[in-house]
Amino acid sequence: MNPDATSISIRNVAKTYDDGTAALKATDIDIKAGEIVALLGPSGCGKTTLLRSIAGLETPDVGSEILFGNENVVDVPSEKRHIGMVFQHYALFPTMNVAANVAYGLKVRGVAAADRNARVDELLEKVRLTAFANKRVQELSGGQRQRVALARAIAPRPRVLLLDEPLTALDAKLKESLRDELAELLRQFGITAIHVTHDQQEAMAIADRLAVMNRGVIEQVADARTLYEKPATAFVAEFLGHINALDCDTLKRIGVESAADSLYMRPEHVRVDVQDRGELTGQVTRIIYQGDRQRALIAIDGAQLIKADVTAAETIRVDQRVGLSFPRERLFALSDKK
Amino acid sequence: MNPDATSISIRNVAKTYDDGTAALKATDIDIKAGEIVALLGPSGCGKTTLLRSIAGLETPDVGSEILFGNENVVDVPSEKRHIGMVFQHYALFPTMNVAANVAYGLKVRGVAAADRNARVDELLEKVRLTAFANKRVQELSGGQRQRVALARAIAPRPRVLLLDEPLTALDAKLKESLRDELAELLRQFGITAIHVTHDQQEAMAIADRLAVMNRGVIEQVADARTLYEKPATAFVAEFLGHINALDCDTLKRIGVESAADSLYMRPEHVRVDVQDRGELTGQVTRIIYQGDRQRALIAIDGAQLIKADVTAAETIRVDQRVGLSFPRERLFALSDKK
Amino acid sequence: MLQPRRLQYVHIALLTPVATLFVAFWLIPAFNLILLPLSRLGVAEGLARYAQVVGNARYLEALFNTFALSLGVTLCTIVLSACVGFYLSRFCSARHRGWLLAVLTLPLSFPGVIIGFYIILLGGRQGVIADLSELSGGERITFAYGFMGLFLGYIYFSLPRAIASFAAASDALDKALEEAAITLGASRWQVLFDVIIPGLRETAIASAAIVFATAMGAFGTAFTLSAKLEVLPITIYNEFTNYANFATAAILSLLLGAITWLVLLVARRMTDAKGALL
Amino acid sequence: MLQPRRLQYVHIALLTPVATLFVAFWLIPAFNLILLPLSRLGVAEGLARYAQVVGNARYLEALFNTFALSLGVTLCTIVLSACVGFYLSRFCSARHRGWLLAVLTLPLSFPGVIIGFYIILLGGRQGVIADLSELSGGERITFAYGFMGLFLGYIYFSLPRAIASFAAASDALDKALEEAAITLGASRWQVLFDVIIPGLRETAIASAAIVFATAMGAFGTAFTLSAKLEVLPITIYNEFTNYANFATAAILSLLLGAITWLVLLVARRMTDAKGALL
Repeated sequence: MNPDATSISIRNVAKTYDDGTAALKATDIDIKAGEIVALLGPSGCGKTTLLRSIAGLETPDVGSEILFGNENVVDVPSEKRHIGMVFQHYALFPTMNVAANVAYGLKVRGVAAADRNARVDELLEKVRLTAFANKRVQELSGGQRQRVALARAIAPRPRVLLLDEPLTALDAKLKESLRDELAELLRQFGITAIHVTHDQQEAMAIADRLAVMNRGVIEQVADARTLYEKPATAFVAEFLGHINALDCDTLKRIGVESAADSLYMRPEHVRVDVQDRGELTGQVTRIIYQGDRQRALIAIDGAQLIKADVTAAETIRVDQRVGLSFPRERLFALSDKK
Repeated sequence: MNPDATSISIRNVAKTYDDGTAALKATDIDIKAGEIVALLGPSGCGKTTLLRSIAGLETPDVGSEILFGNENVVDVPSEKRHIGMVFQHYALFPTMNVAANVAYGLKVRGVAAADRNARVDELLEKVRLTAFANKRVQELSGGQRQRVALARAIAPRPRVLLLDEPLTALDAKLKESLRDELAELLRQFGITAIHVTHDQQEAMAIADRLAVMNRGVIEQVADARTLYEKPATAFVAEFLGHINALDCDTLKRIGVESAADSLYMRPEHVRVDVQDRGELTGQVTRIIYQGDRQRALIAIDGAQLIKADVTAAETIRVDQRVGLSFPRERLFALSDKK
Repeated sequence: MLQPRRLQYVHIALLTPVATLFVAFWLIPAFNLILLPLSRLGVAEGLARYAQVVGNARYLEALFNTFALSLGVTLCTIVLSACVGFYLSRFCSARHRGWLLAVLTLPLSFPGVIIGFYIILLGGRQGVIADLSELSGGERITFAYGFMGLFLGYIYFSLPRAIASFAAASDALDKALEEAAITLGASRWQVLFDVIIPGLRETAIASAAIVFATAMGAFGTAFTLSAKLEVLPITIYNEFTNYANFATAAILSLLLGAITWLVLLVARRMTDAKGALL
Repeated sequence: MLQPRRLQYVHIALLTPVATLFVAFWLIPAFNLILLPLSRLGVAEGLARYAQVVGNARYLEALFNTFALSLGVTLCTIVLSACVGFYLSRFCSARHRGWLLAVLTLPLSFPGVIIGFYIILLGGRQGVIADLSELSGGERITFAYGFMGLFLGYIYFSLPRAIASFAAASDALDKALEEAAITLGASRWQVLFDVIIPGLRETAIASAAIVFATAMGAFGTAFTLSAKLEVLPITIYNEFTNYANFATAAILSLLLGAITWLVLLVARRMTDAKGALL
């Protein structure tokens, strides 16, 4: 692990705007040194506010504590927090070339030119942009720019790296490849990192743990598997992947008794039988081929619509009658209802 | 099917810019009346140029033919082609309210106010925005705006609907839900539709057939299953989902002889055995939990890196030694190499 | 963004010129002008003078002339420069356009007084038009010294910046809106009236306000040309210089300033422009 | 975007005013001015006059005065208005700022000649400063009629638009660049010099060019204040009106126009501004 990396403790951090709206309600979260945590949620959920409060670019409400190791930095100005930040739209300095951008954080700290150049060379090599050192940033593609921005943020060996939707501005396929590269680089650097995104795939691919946020509140913090398999709230369940909410009526018909109004099951756990055998029968209304599987929408006779995944090889047609079974061990309840 | 829908034949459509760069090389494609076709590819592949040529917003090279039914519209001005278009950034008229936006195409065609209002009401109901009829477009969210844009494009009953990255500007989760709604609505309207996107998930979810484009050329046109299972080129194989390219060395070690330099296999078809049995053995370097499965990166001893999918339930750890098998029926060759 | 909390020094460093400017350039002059009639003439007579000036037919006529002239120039400038600006933005290659703008903004390089002389050379008593009209058998036509001369002179120096503003605004129009209208079946004229003109509305208001204000205060051109048509800046000049009538000059200045300022204020309220043009 | 191919009518409708403007407002005046000395004095003497004027010490001094004054005003205006504009953009709530801008642009509402009078009222022989300096036991200080008076007057009418331009440009700065610099450890001054000032560079050049051009051609203020310092617009006026020396006036106009136009041209080349500010 990187010796510069710090643990971070967020205590009671909240942000209320002057007009009284709470962008972020009192929030606590602990991040270990070297850990990569994603703040995941839809627009307006408060994830960016939390990140910017950690960065010192937003002033949280009185009483908020942000601990870097043991030091409360809430009153430390941003430029003295020793952080690195990567922005959605790159925010590279347009008047400087690639190397000067990467060197900037070292220059303002008064690092000698020779050391600066060595560090810049090292980082440009890491992000595979050595050949671009003297290019103007305007000549680079989006993916290249974001790699420069990452190198620039990492160059001064910050205590924590903050990433604000770093891949959102990129094309789907490019996003995927840069996502893997970013995950790899962050692990190489061994740096504590907080990564804001609205994309659950991206969060799962990059982060060690995910904090799912909604309406200014962290609903659950856990690793991807726990979030997916044991979601605390319907929001978390719905935000990571898809769910079927089985209503009372459906539950009664499959003979399940439950104190909750509904129980949940993920589409890949619903068993579909093309021979029309199962606990319930229904009619296929739509099939979406997804390459490695098919997502079927099935209308249970006289009742609700169920999403179910079948293998890509299964022959299933729209309007076909199929049987559905709901393995009991895959049914789960939630404390909170949306 | 919608009686207004038309078939479209693209014949020899190309676009060369004044500076000699070919944005689109001579292209042919046939679209049936009522069919939904996606033009799929990375930025700069020519997909938008093709769409805009069909819309009449771009003038293709001399010799290009664009047939709506039997009519060659290549010299017909855009406003007389009777098309509907949906733009990436909505392009709603900021000086008009929601209803006036939807009514605009009817108004310029001189449709009487009563008929116009009836049609606007019908469409706002379809896109679930009846309550927003008198709102200013600035008050709407991104998803709502794009639904207004869709209603506006559909209102004058166009012969073809052209969608230019309609979901790209939206959040990941919102994109997913609007994607399903859009797919549903397009089928209800029964309209011929051409949908440009760089997102293969989106294309698979919405379109009947996909035309995968690269560097100004359509590499393959087919339904999603054919593209995924029988890709014509490495580019297509890579763009829809992921592939492993097994090199000569690896092929020799598993005893496969091939005329091609490499054969391909998708990650979900590679069999992983955690008990270390298989044709080859390797070490797990990284695991990405993806909810309904886990993607493992496995370094074959002394050779290449293989991507393989295992079920979410499988217990597999980084650094674990595993066995790999390559079912022969899943290996495929490609004519073209990237 | 730089946070106020952490930029106290910058804040204070910046506040000093702001405060100085405000006091020196606004507060003192405004009070000075308002109080001048009272201090020069005594309170009673000063107030009486206020009433006199506002009721004086000659002054009111000069004010009306100035206002009508400015209004006409504004309307004409906006229509012309909207056409030219839009044309430059859409139908000129970047190369041509740079040169055309450089050429069209040439009048910015000449003081108003030179423009006045030019109008005299063109339409004065010994002007080109007079010679030509006589040669072709008619009377010697002169137009330099009245409404027409002022009108042309004012338009000449108003056009360049208005054209540049409209060219920039036309560049900034969202092309997708026009494309949306076209694909919905709108003719070119419908696109023009439904999309382009509403899109240029803010620029038109802002430019109009600036042109109006400039025309209201134009002196150099007026000084050379206003032999037959009295405009207020000249009246003020005469009161001050020729009759040393400081109190009247101050009151007329206030009147002219107030009207112009009001127009600027209304225009600013009508646009969302954050000071870019106004 | 509207395609030229399909907008022939609009194209032609727009081309007419463009062509008319170009001929009427540029081609004819330019040739007229250039040829005037030759047509009035004959070719030989006309050319000789060109040489005479360019070599005349008094004219050159007036030109130098005008140039030095304009340059000083430009530098001072840019520094002040950059501070004020940035301040308005960053530290003023939208409400306050609307009012502040309305107030600061008040000078736009006054003709140059009124500004000239105001300077006389302030720093003239019977001015406030003279009275005050006498009362406090010193000499009667007057500064209205020389360099200082012109300098203040010019600054007064140059500031408002420059401030508005800088406020708009400060709004348009990408805040993420400043945040990037801050998170990289830059102090407030480093942010100012490395990010904000480079970001306002284009606005500074464009504003400077406009201020310079306006100062070069200022007439109303100069006319009331240039008793002790001759500036070129006044020289031209005198040649034309008092001595009816049309040929000399035309040559001096060309000289003044050419210098100003050159400055505008260079500024336009130095910026990517597509006519927004220039």
